Amino acid sequence: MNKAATVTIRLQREDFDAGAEAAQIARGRTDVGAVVTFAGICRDQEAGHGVAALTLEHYPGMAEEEIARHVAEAQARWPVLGVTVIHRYGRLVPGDNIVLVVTAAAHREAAFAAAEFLMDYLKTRAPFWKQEERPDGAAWVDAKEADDAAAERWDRPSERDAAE
Amino acid sequence: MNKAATVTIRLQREDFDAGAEAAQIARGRTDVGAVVTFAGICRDQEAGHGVAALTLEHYPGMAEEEIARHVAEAQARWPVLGVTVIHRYGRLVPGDNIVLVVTAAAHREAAFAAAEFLMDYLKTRAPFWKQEERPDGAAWVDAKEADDAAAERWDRPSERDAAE
Amino acid sequence: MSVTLRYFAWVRERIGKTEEVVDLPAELRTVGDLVAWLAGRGEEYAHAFENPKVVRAAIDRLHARPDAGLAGAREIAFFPPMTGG
Amino acid sequence: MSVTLRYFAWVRERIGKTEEVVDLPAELRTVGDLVAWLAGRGEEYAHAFENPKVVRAAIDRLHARPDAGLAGAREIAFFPPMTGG
Repeated sequence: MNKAATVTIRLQREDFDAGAEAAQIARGRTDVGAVVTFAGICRDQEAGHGVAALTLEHYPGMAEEEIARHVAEAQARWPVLGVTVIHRYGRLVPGDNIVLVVTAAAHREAAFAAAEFLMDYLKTRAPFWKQEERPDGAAWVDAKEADDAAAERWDRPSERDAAE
Repeated sequence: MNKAATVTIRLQREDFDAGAEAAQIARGRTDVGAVVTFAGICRDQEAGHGVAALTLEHYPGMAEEEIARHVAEAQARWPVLGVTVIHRYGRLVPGDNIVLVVTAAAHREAAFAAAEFLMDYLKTRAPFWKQEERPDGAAWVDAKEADDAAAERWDRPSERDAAE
Repeated sequence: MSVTLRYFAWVRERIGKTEEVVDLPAELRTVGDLVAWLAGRGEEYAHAFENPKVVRAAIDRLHARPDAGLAGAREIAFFPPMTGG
Repeated sequence: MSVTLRYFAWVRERIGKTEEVVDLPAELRTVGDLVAWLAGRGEEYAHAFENPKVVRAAIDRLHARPDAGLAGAREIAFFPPMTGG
């Protein structure tokens, strides 16, 4: 049975069940041949220092809208049959889930490409900021040049027009 | 807690639980920051014809060894902390799981690359053959040139030496 | 023109506010103009915008470059480079 | 030299056997030599190997090209291009 593409976007303080979300995206349909799931998890070490916890701040309203714009962009670029993005905020400790991207498509190429595209953009364009609890105190995480470069390989989405 | 990389390879007739396998790979460790899960699912349409069922034949012994060689190659290329590959054989109907690849790493680049690499090689180098039940009878699936091209982007693994 | 300004992460910490409503002088035409004006409002603002190239902006929840126009804006946000995902 | 030959998918169907043990003539040196010899063993083999470029081989569970040597081989498999995953 073929159905329209399903899109789910959630920002939440609570944990998510990556497996259940991935199972949900293909349930009851037989046109999905590939499901790619990316789960981002809080680590206890980053760039050589310990991390006791992360606090994720976000811009409510803009975060949902920005993710929705990138999901729409992914749908325009690849024939995806379903996309789920869940991003947590608040305080997380090592081992906790941070972010989930699930993409479903007929074939693996589209599912992999859309998932990587969405993760690259979530890292660099979605309005979230991580503060780490380090041994020497709390510190905001610096943006990584590697993440900027990863996002740039997909070209830039349009920004608000320059002043006329 | 950091641990050695965990590798799981299974060929089985039974279904698998993709979510449970993905959860297992990061359980009890806090050095994993990224888990990528690929699930390949039987579709009811391929290249314009209906598919009532797939039967997967494999070469027991060689299939496990070939997958193990590719997992070792993925570990040599990227800093993966865990890899799980499960491939089913036997008769499958649309909606059934076919193949699972789970990769875990500190960062997303390695996890995505290793998962795509393994899928490309499973498609073209692992000794499995699909026979489809089509409206006009059973037919062996032809290898896709697109899959060969996808595998070639990773370069070729060494083959048995030519006759001396 | 009255707009809501919102601050996030270390921009918020340095300014010491999550948001405020301000009347913008008519001569401010771009995001860059607004940043320069804010930086002159006191030590905490000067600190937040000490390196204006680092601070990002959004107008009505869309990313905006320094040369983006302010006309019609209702909510303008300032924040560091994003580190989500 | 006695080796086990294994056949899979439509190669198996055309030959009508999953495996067999054969004594290889000493003059066969490569996989390609073996394919040419097998193709002469009867109609079913000729059919299986009618397009030798399509049929793939493995020697002792390792992919082997047509110019791969047979020396020391214990198990040689023939099969179509793989379609797993």
